This record gives sequence, C-alpha cells and structure tokens, in this order.
Amino acid sequence: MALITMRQAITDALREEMRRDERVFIMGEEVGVWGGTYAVTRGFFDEFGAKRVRDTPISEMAIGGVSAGAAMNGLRPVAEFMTINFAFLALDQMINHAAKVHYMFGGQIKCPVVYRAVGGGGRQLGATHSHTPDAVFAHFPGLIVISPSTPYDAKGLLKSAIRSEDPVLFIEHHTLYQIRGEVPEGDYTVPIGVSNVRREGRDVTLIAYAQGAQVAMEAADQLAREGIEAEVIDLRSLRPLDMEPVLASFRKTFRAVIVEEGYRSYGVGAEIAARLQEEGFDYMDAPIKRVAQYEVPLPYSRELEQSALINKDRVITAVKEIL
Amino acid sequence: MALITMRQAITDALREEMRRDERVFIMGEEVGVWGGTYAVTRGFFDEFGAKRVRDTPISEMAIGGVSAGAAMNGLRPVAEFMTINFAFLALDQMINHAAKVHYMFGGQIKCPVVYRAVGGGGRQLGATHSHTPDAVFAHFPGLIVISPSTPYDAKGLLKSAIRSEDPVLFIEHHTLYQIRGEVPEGDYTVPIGVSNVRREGRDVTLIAYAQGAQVAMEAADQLAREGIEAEVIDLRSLRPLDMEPVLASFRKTFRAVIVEEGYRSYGVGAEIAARLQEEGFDYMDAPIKRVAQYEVPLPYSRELEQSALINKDRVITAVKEIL
Amino acid sequence: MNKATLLEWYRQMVLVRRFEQKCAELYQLGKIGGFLHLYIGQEAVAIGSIGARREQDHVITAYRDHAHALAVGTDPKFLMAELLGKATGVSKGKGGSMHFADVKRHFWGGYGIVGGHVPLGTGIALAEQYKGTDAVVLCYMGDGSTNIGYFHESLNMAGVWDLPIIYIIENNQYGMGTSVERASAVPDISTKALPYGMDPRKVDGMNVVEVYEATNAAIKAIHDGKGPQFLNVITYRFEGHSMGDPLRYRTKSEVEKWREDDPIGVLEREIYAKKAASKDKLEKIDEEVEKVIEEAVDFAEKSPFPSPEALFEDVYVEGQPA
Amino acid sequence: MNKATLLEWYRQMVLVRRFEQKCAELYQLGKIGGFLHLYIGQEAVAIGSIGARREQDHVITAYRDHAHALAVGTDPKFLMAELLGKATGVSKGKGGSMHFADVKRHFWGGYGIVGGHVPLGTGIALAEQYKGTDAVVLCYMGDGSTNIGYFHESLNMAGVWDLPIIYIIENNQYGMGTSVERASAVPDISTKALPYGMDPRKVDGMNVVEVYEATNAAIKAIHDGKGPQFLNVITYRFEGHSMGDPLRYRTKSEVEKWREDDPIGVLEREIYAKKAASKDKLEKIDEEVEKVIEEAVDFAEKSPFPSPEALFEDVYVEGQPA
Ligand SMILES: Cc1ncc(C[n+]2csc(CCOP(=O)(O)OP(=O)(O)O)c2C)c(N)n1
Ligand SMILES: Cc1ncc(C[n+]2csc(CCOP(=O)(O)OP(=O)(O)O)c2C)c(N)n1
Ligand SMILES: [Mg+2]
Ligand SMILES: [Mg+2]
Repeated sequence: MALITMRQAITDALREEMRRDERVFIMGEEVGVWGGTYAVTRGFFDEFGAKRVRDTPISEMAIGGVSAGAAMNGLRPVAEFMTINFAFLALDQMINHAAKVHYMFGGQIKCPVVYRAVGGGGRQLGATHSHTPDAVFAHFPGLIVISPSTPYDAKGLLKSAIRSEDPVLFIEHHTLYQIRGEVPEGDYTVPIGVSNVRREGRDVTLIAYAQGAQVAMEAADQLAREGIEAEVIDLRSLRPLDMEPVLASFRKTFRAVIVEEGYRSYGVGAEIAARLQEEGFDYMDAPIKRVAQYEVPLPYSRELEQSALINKDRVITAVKEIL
Repeated sequence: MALITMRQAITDALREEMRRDERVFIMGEEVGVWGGTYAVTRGFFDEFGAKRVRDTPISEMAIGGVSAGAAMNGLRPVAEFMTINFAFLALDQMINHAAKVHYMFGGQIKCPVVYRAVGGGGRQLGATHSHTPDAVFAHFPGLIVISPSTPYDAKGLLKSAIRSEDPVLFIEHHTLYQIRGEVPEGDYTVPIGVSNVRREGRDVTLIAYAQGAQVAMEAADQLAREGIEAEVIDLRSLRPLDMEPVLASFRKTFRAVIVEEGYRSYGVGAEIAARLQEEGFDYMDAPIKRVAQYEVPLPYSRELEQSALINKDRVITAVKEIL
Repeated sequence: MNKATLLEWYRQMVLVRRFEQKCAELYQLGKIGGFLHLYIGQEAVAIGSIGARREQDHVITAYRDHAHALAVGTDPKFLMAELLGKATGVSKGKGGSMHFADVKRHFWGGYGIVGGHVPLGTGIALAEQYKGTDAVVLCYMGDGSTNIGYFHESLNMAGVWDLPIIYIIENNQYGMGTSVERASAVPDISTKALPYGMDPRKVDGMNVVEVYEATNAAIKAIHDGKGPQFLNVITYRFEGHSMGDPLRYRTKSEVEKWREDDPIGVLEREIYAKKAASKDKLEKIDEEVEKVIEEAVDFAEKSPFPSPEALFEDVYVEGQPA
Repeated sequence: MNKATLLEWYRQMVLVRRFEQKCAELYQLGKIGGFLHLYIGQEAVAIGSIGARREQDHVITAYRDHAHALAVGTDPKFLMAELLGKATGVSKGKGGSMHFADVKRHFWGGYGIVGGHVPLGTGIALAEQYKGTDAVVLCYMGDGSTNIGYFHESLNMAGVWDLPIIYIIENNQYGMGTSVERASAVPDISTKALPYGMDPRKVDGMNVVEVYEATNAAIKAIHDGKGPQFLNVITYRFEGHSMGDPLRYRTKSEVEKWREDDPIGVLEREIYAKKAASKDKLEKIDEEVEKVIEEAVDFAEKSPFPSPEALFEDVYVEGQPA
C-alpha cells in the first residue's frame, strides 16, 4: 500500500481505466496540453494523444451533451468541468438528457458518461466560483452522485463510475486533493452506494461526506480527547444514498450531527435529518443538528469567507448542544 | 370581492403593475403576439405594445441575463420562462448573476428582476417537461422563491415581487391556473416571507405550498369528515422560509406531514422536516412524514404518471400512520 | 430518380400524413395526451433526407419526430401504441409523441428541450469518428432552435473536431408564433453556418428529390473530408405548432399559398411527369397506407397499459438506487 | 490626436501596468488571494476604448478587469483595498480581483463566469434604449468566450432588438492554454459577427489610438442607426492566464515577438514622433504613477478588514430573509 494524495489517486484511476478500456476518453477545458488546471491529467496528452485527451472550447453545454451523446453511442467519456460552478451551464444536459434517456425511451438507450467536477469554497474565489451545490444534482433521479473523502475511495469509486452503465457526477473537493491515504497498487473498485463507517464511537453519530467528512474526522479526534466518542459515517454517494450504516449508528448513539460544506437550507443535511427522524424516530434522544455553510454568497476576503464555512469547532459545539 | 381564477389573478397583477409603473415590462417566448402559451398575457401586446411586451428568440440564457441586466440598470423586468424546465438553462444567470451581484459588489448593484415560470407534472408531458425543481432554486441565497396556491396570494405576492428590490423567482403551478378564489378589486400586496394558515385544526399539521397546498386542503377536508382536524400551513415562499406558523401549529398538534409535488430526496419537505425536528423537538410525538413525488423521471402514459404524483389519499395514509 | 424510389417516397409521405391526421383525431378524442406536434407540410424533409442515409447512419431530432421514426422504418403500430401510452410503444409508453426512438434503427429519438439534442447528435458523431467508421449523423432541428446556445456550442465543436454530422435545419419559418425575422438577427439562417466553417446549402424542403440530393451530397462531402455539413431546408408546417395553437401569428392566405406547394402534391406531379405511376397506382398506395394506419390503431388500442411496476423500471440500468 | 490626450493615455497605461506589477508582487507575498488575472500587454484595449466613451456610456467586462476600473477613473486605492480584501475596497472586500465595480462611474463590474456578463451588458443596453437615451454599452470579453452559448444568444438578441452596445473582443489569442485555432472552428473571430448582422471590424489592439478611433466610430455607427457593433481587437497578454499558469501552450519566442509591440512602447514612439512630450516628461509621469501606486498600497494596507457582521450584509437589499 502506498501513501498517496487524493489527486494522485484520481489520476491513477483515470490512467488505469484508459489503459484498460479503449473506449474511455477524456474531454474538457485544458485537460490536454495544459495538463488539467488541477494537474489531474498531467502527462495524459503525451501518453494518450489528442484523440483520447480532448481539449474543448469553453462550451459547458456542449461538454455536457457531446460527452453524453458519445456515451449513448458506445464510448465511455469522462467529461471534466473545470469547476462544478460551470456545470450549472450543463445542468439541463446532465439532468434532462444524460439522466433521462434510459427511462424516457423505455430502456433503449444507455448513457454511461462520467462527469468530473471540482467543487468547494475556501480559496477566496468569490461568490460564483465557490459553490458546493451537490444537493442540486442529487435531487434528480437518473443521475448517480458521488463525492469521496479519501484517496482510497476516490480511486475505487472513480473506477466504479467509469465502469457503471449509468451517468455519474463525480465531485471532487479541492481541499482534499492534498490529503494522503493508503491506496493499494493496481486495480480495485469501491461499490457505489455504500456508506462507510470511517470511525467508530458510541456517543454521537457524525454524518458527512467529502470535505465535511474531513472536518467531522478532525472534530471526532478532538472530541475523543475530551472523552466523547463520535462515530463518523461517510456517505460517499448522495444518490444512491445508503442510510443503513447511518441508522445502525444512530440506534447506538441516539444522537446525530450532519456535517456538510454546502448551504444548509435545502441541502444534503436536510435530507439526512429528514430520513433519520423518520426512520430512526424511536431512537431519537435529541434534535438532529446540521453544521453547514452560512447562507450568504461566499465573499472574497479571507477571514470573512472562512467565517462562513464549516470547521471542527462548529461541529464540536453542535455535538455538545445535544449531549 | 370577485371570484376569479389564479390565471386571471396573475394577469391582473401584471397588468396593474404595468399600468402603475412605466419601468415594468415583460419579456419571454411567445408572451406577445401569441398572448402567452398559458394565455396569461393575452391582450398585453395590444395594450402595451412591442416595447413593453417583448417576444424573445428561444434563448433562455439570454432571457435570464438580459432581463437581469435591464433590472440592474433601472428597469423592472418580468422575464417569463415558458416553463420552469427551460429555466435550468438560465440557472447560472439566476443564481450566479441576478442573485449575486448585490452582495459580490458590496451593495453597489441592485437586480430587481422577476422571473416567472410555470412548473409541475401531471399533464403527460414526459420526463423533461414536468419538473417541480423548486428546492433547487431555493437552495441559493440571494434569490427569493415564491410559489402561491391561491388567486389572492398569487396576485398580492406577484405585486410584491415586482416591487421588490431583490430578484425573485415566481413559480406558478399549471394545475392551479383554473382554481378560483376571492380576490379584492384593485391594488393590494401580500408580504413576501410569511407562511399562511389556510385551515385550522388540532390533530395534525399539514405543511405545503402551491399544488401541494391544494392536495393538502383536499386531504384535510376528507380527514375532517372522518373526525380528524388537520391544520394546513401554506409556506407561500421557500426563500425566505417562514417557520413560525409551522412551529406554532406543531406545538399544538405534535404531528406533521409535509406535502410537496417535487421529488422527495433533497426536496422542500426535507428542509421543513429537518427544521421542525430541530426547532420543535420537544413537541415531536411521531416522525414527521413527507408526501412527495416518487423518484422517477415522469413518464408519458397517463395512469403511470399519475401514480408517481401526490394525491390526497397518500396524504391521508401518511396522516393515519402517525396518529 | 429511380421510379420505384419515387413511389416508395410517395408511400412514406402519405404514411406520415395519414398517420398524423389520425393522431389529430385521437388527440381530439382524448386518447393521446401531452403535446402533439404535427409534421404535416414538412414530409419531404424527413423522407428525402432519411431516404439518402445508409443503414449505418444515425438520426436524431426534436419533438416533431413522427416522420423521422416512420422514415427509418419503425412499424407504425409501435408508434401508435406509444402515443396511446401503451406498454408496447417504442418507448414503452414512457416517452409519448415527443420521445419516439428506435435505436436498433439508429434513430436516437425525439427530444423536447429545444436544441438539447444537438450536442447529443454531435456526440454520436464523435463516437463514430472515434471508432473510425464512415457513418454520419443526420441531426434535425427547427429554425427557432438556431437561437439557443446549444446550437452554437455544438456546431463549433463539430467544426473544431471535424465531426461526421449533417445539421439539417427544418426551416418552417416559425418557432411557435415567432417568425424567423422576429427571432434571428439575420433571417437567412444559412449565415449561421459561417462561423463554423460550414458551407451552407439552401434546399427546397417541399421537394423530396431536392432534399434527397442535398443530403446525398452532404454525406459525400463528409466522406471527401469537407467536415460537418449544414442544410437550410425551407419548408412550412400547415398545422399549428402543436394542438391548441391559436394561430394568431400568420394569415390564412399565407398558409393557403404554401399549401399549393404541398410536398405530396409536388411529388405526385413529379411522378406523373416522369410517368412513374398512374393515378390508380397512387390511390392503391393510399389505400394500403390506410390499412396500415388502421392496423396500427387497432394494435395500439388492444395493447395493455404499462404495469404499475413499470414506473420504477429503467430509471437506472444497474438496478434502482434509493 | 490631441497631445494632452496621448499623454493622458500614456499615464493611464503606465498606471495599469504598474498597478498590476504591484499586484503580482503582493500576490507572491500572499497578501492577495484567489485568482489574479493580469492585463499586462493588453492595456491599449481598455484605455483606448474607454478613452472614447462618454460619461453616460457603460462598461462591463470579465474577470480580467483591473484596467477597466482604472480607465473609468476609479481611485486605485479602492481597488488595491479590494485586492487586499479590505472593507474600503470598491466591493467592500467581497469581490476581489475578479469583481471590481464602480457603478457611479457606470462600470458594472468584472464577472468570473466566462460569457456570463454578456447578457447582463446586453440588458444594460436594453435599459438605455428603453429609456430613450443615447448611451451605449462597451461590453468586453475574451476570444475564448465567443464559444459559449451566452455570446451567441446575447448578440442575436441585441441584433433583433437593435440595442446600443459594442461587443469588444479582447482577442489575446488564447483562452487559458487553448489558442483560437484550437477553440474556434473558424479562427477569424470576426466571422462570428455575421449571423448577428454586425459588420465586424478588426482592430490593432496594441495601438491605443487605433482602438480609440475604432470605438469612436462604433459609437457613431450606433447613433447613425447601424445597430450593435462588433470589434475584434487583436492583442496579447504577456503574462500567464492567471498567477500559476505553467505556460506550456506557447513558446518563449512567440511572447518575445509580441513584446516588441508592447502597447506602452508603441505609444511612446507615437508620442516622440508627434513630439507630444520629451523623455523627461514621460519619466515624470512614471514617477507620479509610482507615487499613486504607493499611496494605494498604503491606503489598502492601513484599511480595516470587513467586520464579521459584514458577512450577512447585502445578501438582499431588503433585509435578510432566513
Ligand atoms: C429550451 C426550450 N425553450 C422553449 C421551449 C418551448 N418550445 C417548444 S417548441 C418551441 C419552438 C421551436 O421552434 P423551431 O425550432 O423552429 O421548431 P418547430 O416547432 O418549428 O419545428 C418552443 C419555444 C422548449 N421546448 N425548450
Ligand atoms: C463558464 C466558465 N467556464 C470556464 C471557466 C474557466 N475559465 C476562466 S478564464 C477562461 C479562459 C477565457 O478565455 P478568454 O475568453 O479568451 O479570456 P482571457 O482570459 O484570454 O482574457 C476559462 C476557461 C469559467 N470561468 N467560466
Ligand atoms: Mg420552426
Ligand atoms: Mg483570450
């Protein structure tokens, strides 16, 4: 097992899948000559050439739709949105086309496209470039929405996504690119739609994913030093959403805090809380709390932006409120 | 007071506001010569002329953005998306431009645009034309999202929307266009961000809006015949979201069912349930239930489509589960 | 033109016409729901262009898609069943009028979001280029769709990557109630091909032979390395945009004038001029078509509606995530 | 050209250049965060075109917006404060480099979503037409932005409605690492004006006088009833796309060749040729600019950061919905 970054894990997954399957190709802005603006596809253009590593014009609607069309006709495109903010322009292709063709045409068409997109705030990019709009995409049936928090999951889930017959949105959080973790050499996959217990604990359940899982883990570490044992569940995918491990944990801890980077209202945490109170009502010893981004457009100024985002202190406060 | 349809109420609000304020104008596909595909602006082209009733090309991105720009520069545009499904193409303008400019430029710019859009399923229009994606738009701070359920509210809230200094998405549900209700002659407004008790009751709280409120009212009528008194709260706007009347009711009934037409996962009901269990925990005698659309792309075939949608029987069943 | 081909086109065009007239009837009876967009008046466009395609070539279009499905050879009974929302429909009753498809025949469907299928068609072409075949895509759209971002982004990408695709503008001169003059800054839609390096060709869309020849030439041009192609096919819809169109935006006399060029009439005259068939022969074809339609309606009526479980089928290929 | 004007443009261009060199320094020091896109090499475009605008005319652009703010006359100290994230910044520290604005001066801001401001600019023009004024909008964007749907939909709408707007393409020949040849099916960006009925004009963007004259002519053309205008201004950015660009997509020698046309150098030569000023005089201007920059940095450094409550201010004009 090597200790590699999440960025490396994603690069490895892409490279291995491209070597494995001729039908897999990459398209997006600056994925080729530039090597990817987050350096995820560095070296790919040289290894695979312009046919399989395709720089596109700045045309998100077409990136979303041309990749979907190629997928319908037998290829395995990995379409990259430089950031998820720009994927708003492709929303109609993603949810009204890629995610609908299989059903709408009675099963005649498959659309195994993978959309990759980097998201998240915290880099002073201002209001339009800092979204974590994951709940928006997860709202629509037909699309699979994955957002991993560890290098191991990132590699294994991206491989599963590429091999899936269904359209997938794969959301990477930029602050996680530097995170290191154990990743086995060679091929493996992680099944889509299985939540993961990242840390066991008996006192409270922290439910999170992506960057939120990172923050939850940090909070759990500190809570442990104070004698509070938090169980941390990483959802890994938002659709399908696997509530089983969440409920199992809740039946043990009777208390839960949801940690997500996106906005609170109509966000991911709302769905988790709604399901948890419904399916776990008998085990509810306290209100289920949500720790999420404050509901403002993210500002540029550093401290101000940071003050809107989640952090381990806010998680710890929430936990203590319900203990 | 006249008994008029919701369609008429919306038409009246638009006409009165255009007569009142020269800056108000309408733009959108087929709003002029055709008279609006839902006949809401019939006669407007003749009364106000091509300057103030502007037929556009099929260009949703530009409809979203050109109207916003005109609003920034002193006008009061009412931009119509023929249906809310097409507004996905304008999402970036709505949430990354109209809803952001005031904050992002430190208060220098106002963007008092009103986006009108018809939404909802149930007319055999198939998967791409039947969305109720209200939660998606309500997720982002900066935008106001209104969706009324009565002619009175529709007229009063649309007037408030047009007079608001902030950008508003005004969602009309097509099945409500035929609903009749009492509407006073002449000018009045309904304040934005105030939930409304549409029916009083002591046994259970039904929380809904738009078409969902209609279904909730029907369910409440039938429940009453069985001796169960449901209180029905109409949210009227999703952002701002006024939880006060909801909580007040819950403190009395200890039970709640949320009724919405959109998808259940990551939908409007999730947010209401999450807030309710958090803020009303001490009053929770049963799990909070959600009645929502089944999570499939809506199919064309009539019965099949209907089976995916909410109806009063599903609400009644949910109520009985928690009584 | 081969006489048999002219007669086959005649048959197909009458089939489309009668199929749609039947649709209108069934719509009035409430048997067809949703939106119903008729192609009446435009038959020569789909029939002529798809007449030129080879088996390996692909077809994709917008919601006005009945003719394309019939032209690729889909049995009308599966289409009629789709319109009646039956389980035996091409799309299992889930698609309706706007969402016919027959992927076995390389017909990728009708799509309801204006312009939304244009990138899909472009991607289908990309896949053929990628695989190194000689197949091309016929990607149809209306004049009104040329004003949406999808059109622009897709044609540019096709131009940059030299994709094997023919963009066929079914220029019936109105997008709903908005005439080309009121919707496009330059009403000559051919101009819109210029930024994408395509040499636009204006085609008489009321003449099936012309449409056929232009499409044939376009396929050849792609094979000659001239890149993606653009056909501006001038046509007219005789009926409203969809059922229930108030028709306030054009005059009766304009419609009447265009009816003189009814594509079926034009072809009939051509057939007589070429002595390809007698009036009797054509009437016999008409009758055959009539029977086909009757059988289709009968099949559709007798077919079952989808089972309740069908609601949850085909959301995902790989089972049903919660 | 009036000598005083040449000198004023010289001052402005040097101001932009020095301002941005200072930005680069402060970025390296970690005092500026986020994305920082420098305009160095392109100064003649903003200065020449905004030099032609009248007070009532509007300016809107993308994220590469420092020069436009300086050109409309915004005090550099409020811009520098913005870059340092201070409460005294033009956008109260909420916008940063990509989101300068100065609405009093009709500068509607820089925008980060490629093409996203093009419909906004078009709407600003619509409002002026609606109000019946003679004001026009200068709407700037990069070559890369001409491939996004926004561009197409906006220009078409402007064409249909004859709006008073000049689309100014800052054609620096790359969108990030993608050259115009690799991004646009027809590399001559002027072609993209044709479907919108605009008569494109290619302009030497390294020559401030040419840019001024072209803009002036475009404003006049609008007033003469010729509708929206299109300027394809050829220029070059000497630095990377933003800080941290690996610069793998172009050669050093290409950059060197363009540096020979440094717009400040071109103007200097013009000034000497016209005997508009001596070397001493220009150096004096350089020194004055230097002082202005120092003062701006000083002001910015001494300014307070936004208060914590500022986070929740200005989300809505009318208070803060929950
Ligand atoms: C994105 C989008 N906007 C609006 C509509 C509503 N709409 C359906 S068809 C149509 C007109 C399209 O005109 P055209 O492309 O000329 O095709 P035609 O109907 O004439 O065949 C409009 C506006 C839609 N379906 N999708
Ligand atoms: C919709 C969208 N897609 C992608 C990006 C990322 N991006 C930022 S600048 C840029 C290149 C723009 O090039 P051009 O329009 O030529 O402007 P220049 O930077 O050369 O001034 C890209 C792709 C973005 N900001 N918005
Ligand atoms: Mg048309
Ligand atoms: Mg550029």
